[in-house]
Amino acid sequence: MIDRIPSGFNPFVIPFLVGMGFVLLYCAFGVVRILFQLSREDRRKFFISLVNPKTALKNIRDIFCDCLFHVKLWKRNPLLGYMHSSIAFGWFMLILLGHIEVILFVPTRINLFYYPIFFNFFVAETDQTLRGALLFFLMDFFLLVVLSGIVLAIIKRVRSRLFGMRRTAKPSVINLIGLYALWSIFPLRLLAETFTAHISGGSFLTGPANWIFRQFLGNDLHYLPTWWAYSIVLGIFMCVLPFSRYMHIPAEMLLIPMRNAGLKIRNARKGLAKVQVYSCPNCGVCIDACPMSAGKENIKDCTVYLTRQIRRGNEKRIAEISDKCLLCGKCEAVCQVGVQGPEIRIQQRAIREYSINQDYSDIAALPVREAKVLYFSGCMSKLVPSIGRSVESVLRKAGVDVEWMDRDGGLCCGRPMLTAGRTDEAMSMVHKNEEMILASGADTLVVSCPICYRMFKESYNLPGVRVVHYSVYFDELVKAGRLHLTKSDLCYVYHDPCELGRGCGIYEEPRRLVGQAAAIAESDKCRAESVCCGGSLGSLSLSFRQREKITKASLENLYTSKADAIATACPLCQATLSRYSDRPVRDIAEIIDRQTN
Amino acid sequence: MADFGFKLSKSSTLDLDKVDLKVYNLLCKTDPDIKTCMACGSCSATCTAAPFSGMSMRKVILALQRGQDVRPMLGKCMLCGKCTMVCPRAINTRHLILSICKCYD
Amino acid sequence: MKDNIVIIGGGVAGMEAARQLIALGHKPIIVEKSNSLGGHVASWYKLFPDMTPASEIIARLTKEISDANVFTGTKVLSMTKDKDTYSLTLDNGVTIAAKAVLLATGFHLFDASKKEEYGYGVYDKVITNRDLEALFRGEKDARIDNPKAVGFVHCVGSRDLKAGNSQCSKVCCMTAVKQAIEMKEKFPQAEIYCFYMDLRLFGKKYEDFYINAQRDFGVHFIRGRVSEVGETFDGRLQVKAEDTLAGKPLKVQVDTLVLMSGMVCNPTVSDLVRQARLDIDDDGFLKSRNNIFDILESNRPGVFYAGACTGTKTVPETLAEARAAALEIHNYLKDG
Amino acid sequence: MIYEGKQKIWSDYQKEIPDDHWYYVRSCIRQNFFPASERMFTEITKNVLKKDIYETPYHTTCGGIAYHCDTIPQETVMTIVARQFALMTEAGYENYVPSCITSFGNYSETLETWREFPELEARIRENLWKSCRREFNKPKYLAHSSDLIYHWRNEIAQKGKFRLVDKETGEPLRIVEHIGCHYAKMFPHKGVGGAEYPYVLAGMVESWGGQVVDYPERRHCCGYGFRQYHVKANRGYSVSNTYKKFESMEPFHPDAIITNCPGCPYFLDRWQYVISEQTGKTYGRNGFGIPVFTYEEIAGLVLGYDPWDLGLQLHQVAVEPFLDKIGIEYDPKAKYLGLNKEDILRPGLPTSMKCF
Repeated sequence: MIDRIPSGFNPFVIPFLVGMGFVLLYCAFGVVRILFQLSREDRRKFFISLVNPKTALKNIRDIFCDCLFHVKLWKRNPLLGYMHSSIAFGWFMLILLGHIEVILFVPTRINLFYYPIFFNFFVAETDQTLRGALLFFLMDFFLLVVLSGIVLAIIKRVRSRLFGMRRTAKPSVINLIGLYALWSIFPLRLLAETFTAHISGGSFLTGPANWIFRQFLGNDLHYLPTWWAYSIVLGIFMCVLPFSRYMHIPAEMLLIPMRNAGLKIRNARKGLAKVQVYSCPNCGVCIDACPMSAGKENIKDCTVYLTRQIRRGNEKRIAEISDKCLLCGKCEAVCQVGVQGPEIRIQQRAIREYSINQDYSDIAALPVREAKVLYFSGCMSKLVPSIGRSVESVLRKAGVDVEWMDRDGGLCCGRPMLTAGRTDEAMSMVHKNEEMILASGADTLVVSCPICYRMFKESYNLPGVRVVHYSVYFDELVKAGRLHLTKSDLCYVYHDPCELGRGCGIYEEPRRLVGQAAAIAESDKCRAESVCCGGSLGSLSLSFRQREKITKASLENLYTSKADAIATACPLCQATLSRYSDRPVRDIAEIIDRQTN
Repeated sequence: MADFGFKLSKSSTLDLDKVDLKVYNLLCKTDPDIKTCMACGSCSATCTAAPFSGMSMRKVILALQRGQDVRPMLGKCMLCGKCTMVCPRAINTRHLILSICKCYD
Repeated sequence: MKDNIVIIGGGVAGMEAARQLIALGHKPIIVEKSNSLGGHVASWYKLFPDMTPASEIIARLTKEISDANVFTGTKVLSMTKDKDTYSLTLDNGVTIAAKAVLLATGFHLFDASKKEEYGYGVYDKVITNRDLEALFRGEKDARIDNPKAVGFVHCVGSRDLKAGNSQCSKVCCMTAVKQAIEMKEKFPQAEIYCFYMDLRLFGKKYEDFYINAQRDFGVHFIRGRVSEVGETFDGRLQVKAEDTLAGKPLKVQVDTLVLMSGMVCNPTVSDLVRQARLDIDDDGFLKSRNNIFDILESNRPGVFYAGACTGTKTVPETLAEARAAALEIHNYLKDG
Repeated sequence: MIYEGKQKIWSDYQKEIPDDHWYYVRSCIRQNFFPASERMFTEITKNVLKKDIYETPYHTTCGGIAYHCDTIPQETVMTIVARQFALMTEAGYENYVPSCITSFGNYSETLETWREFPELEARIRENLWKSCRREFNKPKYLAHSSDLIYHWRNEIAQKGKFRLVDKETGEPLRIVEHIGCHYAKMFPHKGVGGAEYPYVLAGMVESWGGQVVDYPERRHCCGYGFRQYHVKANRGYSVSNTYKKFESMEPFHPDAIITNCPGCPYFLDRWQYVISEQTGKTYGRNGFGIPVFTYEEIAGLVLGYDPWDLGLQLHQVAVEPFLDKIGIEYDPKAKYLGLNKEDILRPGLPTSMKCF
C-alpha cells in the first residue's frame, strides 16, 4: 500500500475541509460560550467532575452507550435502536478504521486529517496483505451496516408507523438538507470507493461492484467526480450541521459530562439548557408521549418543538409552548438524550417579568399545635374533603398523634407559584410554611397532595423533619402492624399522579396499599409511562375545553385495565378524572380508611 | 389654595365614559374568557389567599371591567389554582392573574 | 250542528287553539279587537331561542286557520251566561250563543312612560323593547342614529310594587340579551350595557345567549337598577345606577336607552270578567281554577284560558297551553 | 327632549291652589341669607297683586332643621307643627303657605302621617293641649310660597317691566331651575309637576320669557344635606355634591339659577366661591360665577324693583352680568350703600372668581 499521489492532495477535498473546519470552529466556540454561561460554582463542579476518575469513566461509558449504541432506544424500540446505532456506530467505526489504515500504511500522512476519510483515493494497492484485506473487509462491512441504517431511515421517513411511531416531528428545511446530505454520504462513498477499488483495493462490496462497473464503464474518468460528490455532500452536511438537528451529535457529548457532573438548569436559554436544546435529535418520541397531543392537538407544543423554537429564537412560540405544558414530565421520562422539557419551561417562565410581585412575609404565622406528626393537606384537598378526613381517620386508627396543620386553611405550599416561574414569590411562601412547621416541634410531616409533597421534598429546608407522602407512611404502618386492612371485592386501577410518580419516584407503596385493600389491575401505560389527568397546575394556558380531551385520553388508558374503579393519590387527579369518569374515582386514603377498622 | 378645613372629595362614582379600560381591553385579548364572568363569587369563596388579604377574583374582574386599579388586590394571591377549579364558566383565572401581574407597566 | 266555540283574542294563543280545534273537527270563531291577527308576536322581529322570524309563525298559523270564522276589528261588548251557553254580543251587532269560550286575551306591554325617571316620551332617545323590534323589522326610527353606546334597562314595570306589578315578566331578561346581541350586530361599534337586578335566564339555550353576549359581543352586564336618566348638553342620555357588585354609584352616557317593558294584565277584559263573574288573581291576571292542574280552566264551566291572560309566558309556553286548551274544550263538549 | 312628553307629565301633577286668603309663615334662615326675598313675597302678593296674606310674629320654627339633623324626634316636630296650625286656626285662615321648602315638606309629612295614623294625630292634639292649651284645624290647602308665585306667574308677567331675554339678541335666557329636595321628592303629588320634572319654577321661567335648562344632574341635591353641612367633618361631602351639579350643568352655559328653597340658593351661591378657591374653576362666562336667585328675587327683577333693594349685593356670585344681559339698570356705586345711603363696607374679593 503506497501513496498514489505524491503531493497527498487533490482539490476535491476542499469542500470537506471547509465543512470540517467550520463545524470544529463552531463547536469549539460554542463550548467556550456555554462554559462561560455557567455559574462559577457550576463551572468548578464541571471541571472537577471531568478529572474525577469515577465520573470520567462514567462519561466515557455513557457516551458510548448513549451516542453510539443508543442503548436506551434499543430497550424502547429495537428497530429504531438498530437504525440509529447502525448509522452512529458504523460511521464511527469507518472513521476509526480510516485512521488505523493511515497509521498503518501511510503514517507520514496522519497530520492531514482528510486522509483517513478519503484514504482509498490517495493510496494504491501494491501487495495484498492479510492485514490490508481485513481492514478493507471491515471498512466494507461497516459501510454496509451504515447503509442498512440509511435504508431503514428512508423507510421510516415514508412509513413511520412501521417503527411504532404515530407521529414524528415535521422536519424544517435545513433539517431536510442535512437529512438528504446524510443519506447521500454513504451511497456516494460506496460509489467512490467502488470506482477506485481496482487501484486502491476493495473488499466484498467495493471489489465486485468495481468489476461490474468496469464491464461497461471502461475508463477511470468518472471516479474523480464521485469523490468530488462525496466530499461535497460531506461538506454540506458539516456546514448545515450546526443549524440542523444533527447538532445533537456533538452537543450530546457535552451534555453527558455536564449531567454526570450534577448540574441543574438555572436559565432556560443558557448553559445546561442550551446544551440540552442542541442535544435534541428531533426524534419526536416526546410527541406520542405528550398527554396534550391527545386528539392530535397541541402537537406543536411538545418538547421537540420547544427546542426547535428556542434554537430559532421565536420568542412568541417559546412563550406559548412554555406556558401550555402540563409539566407532567413524561417527555423527559421517554427522552433518549435527557432533555428536561419541564424544567426548561419553568425556567423560561421565570424569565418573564411581572410588575405585581406577591409577598407573604407579613402574614402572621398561623398557630400550629405541638405534635409529633403534622399533617398538611394542601389547598386542592379542600375541594376534595374526603382525602383529608380519611388521612386523619386512618392515622388516628393507627394511634398516631397527628395535628392537621391546615385544617382551617393555610398557606399554599408554593409549588404552583414555583412552576409558574415565580421563584421569589414561591420561596416567600416556603419560608412562611417552614417557620410554622419548625415551630410545631414535629419530627414527621405527612403530606397528602403530591404537588405539595414534591415541593416539600425539593424546595423546603426542614432540618429534623421527615417529609413523607401518606402512601409511604401508611405502607409503613401496615408493615409495622399498626394498620389492619381487609380486602374488598372491588378491583382498582391505580393512576400514578405525575408529581408523585415521575416527580418523586413513588410507584410501589400506593400499589402495595391498594393491593392489600382490594384487587389491583394495571393499565396499558402506567408508572413512569402513566398519562397525566390533564388537571395539572403546571399548565398556565390550557383552557378547560383543551383539558377535557386530555382527561378523556387519560381515562381511556385507565379503562384498558378493566378495573371497577380508579384509585389515585392526588386531589387534583381525583377532581379532574371524576369529572368525566364512568366509574368511581377514589383516593387511596379513602380506600384504606374504608378497609380498616 | 384656601384652607376651609374641608375639601372637595374625590367622586366615588364609576363614570364609564371616563374610566380607562386599557388594561381590561388588553386582557380581553390575552384572556378572552374574562368577558364571561358572571360574578357568582365561587372564586372568592374558595380563595386560599382570601383570609390573609380579602383577595377576591370576582372583585378583581369587576374592577378591571370598571377600569379600576387592581394592583393592591393581588398582593397575596398564591396562584394555587382553586379559583380555576371551581369557576362555573371555566375561566382560566390562574392565567388571568399572571396576565394581570404582567400587564401593568 | 256543531256547538259554537268562541275564542276571544287573535294572538298566537287564540290562533293556535283555533288550529287545534279545527283539527279536532270544530269550527271555532275568533274575535279579535285589532284589525289583524297575531297579537304582540306580530310586532316582534325574531323570536328566541332559535331566532325564528315571528312573521313565519304568524304566517303559518294564519294559513292553517283559514277555516275558522274570524272577526277582526271587533270587540266583545258583553258576555252573559244563559243556562249552559254563553251569549256574546259583538260590537258589529252579531250575537253568538257559545257552548265554550276560550279567553286568549293575552297581556299588555307595560306603559314605560309611567316610569317617569327613565323619561320615555320625554327624552328622544329612550325607546322600548317593542320600538326596537320595529326597528329590527325595518321600520325607520329617527331616534336611533348609529349609536355609540346603548343601554338596556331590565325590569321596567316588572318586580316593581311602585309600578303596581310585583311579578317577574319572565321573558324580558332573555329578550334584553337577545336584543343586545341584535343591536351589536346592527351597530358593531356600539358599547352595550345591560342594567339588571337579577338575570333570570331559565329556558332552553338562554344561558348560551348570555355567554355569547358576554364573550362574542362584549355586552357589559351591570348589576344595578337604573335610578334616573338625564339628557346631556349634546343630547345624549346620562344613565345612573348603583353598580351593586362594586358597591359604587355608576354613570354612563348612552345614545339609545331601551326600556324592557314588562308584561302586565290586559285591562280591556275587565268588563267581560265582571259580566261573566270570572275571578281575578292578585297579580291582576285571570285566575285559573288551580295553578298546577287546572291552569286552563276558569272558575266558570265552559270558560277556558290560554296564554298570557293568566300570567307571563313565553311564546312556546303559550302555544303549548293553546294546544292543551283546545283539547280541554274538545273533551268538555264531548262530555257535555 | 320631547316637550309634549313633559307637558303630559305636568298635567298629571297639578294641585289646587286657592287664589286668595293665605296664612303665611316665614323661614328660619332665609331672612339672613337672602333678606329681601320674603319681604318681596309680601310686597308682591299684598301690594302688587292685592291678595290677603296674613302673618303673625308668634309663629316659631317648624322644627325641620332639627328634625332632619336627627336632633329631635318626629313627635316633637308634629307638636310644633300643630301649634303653627293652631295659630292659623286662631287667625281664621284655612290656607297655609310656608316660605321654607323644608317646612313645606315637614307639614306635608305631618299631614300624611296623620292621615295614615289618625291615633297619632289624636295624641299630638293632646300634646298640644297639654303644653299650651291650644286646638287646631288642619289646613284645607297647603302650598309652598313658590306655588303661589307660580299660580300668579302670568299676572306678574303682565305687570312686569322686564323679561328674561337677552336684550341684544332677543333670545330667551337659559335658566337652571333648582327645586328643594323636600318640595316633591317625598310626595310627588304635592308639588306642581311632580318630582321628576317639577314645573313650579319652570312655569315661572317660561312665563317670564326665559328658557329652562335641563341637565343630567338636575335632580341632585344642592349639597346642603343638613348633617352633611352642619358637621364640619362632612362638609367636604356637601361641597362635593354641589361640585357634581355644576360640572353637570357647565356645558349648558346657564345664565342664572332660580331656586325655591332656603338652603339651595345659599349653597349653590357660596360653594361656587369655595370650589373656585379650591380648584380655580368658575362656571359662568369670563371668570364669573353663575348667579343664583330666589324666585322672589327674579319676580322682583321682572317687576322692576331696584336690584340693591332686592339685596342682590349680598350674593357671593356677582349678579351684574345677568342684569346687564336683561338690561336692568342699576347704580354700581349704590351697591354697597345701606338704607341710610351710608357705606356698608366692601367684602374681600375671591382669588379666582370674578366679582367686580
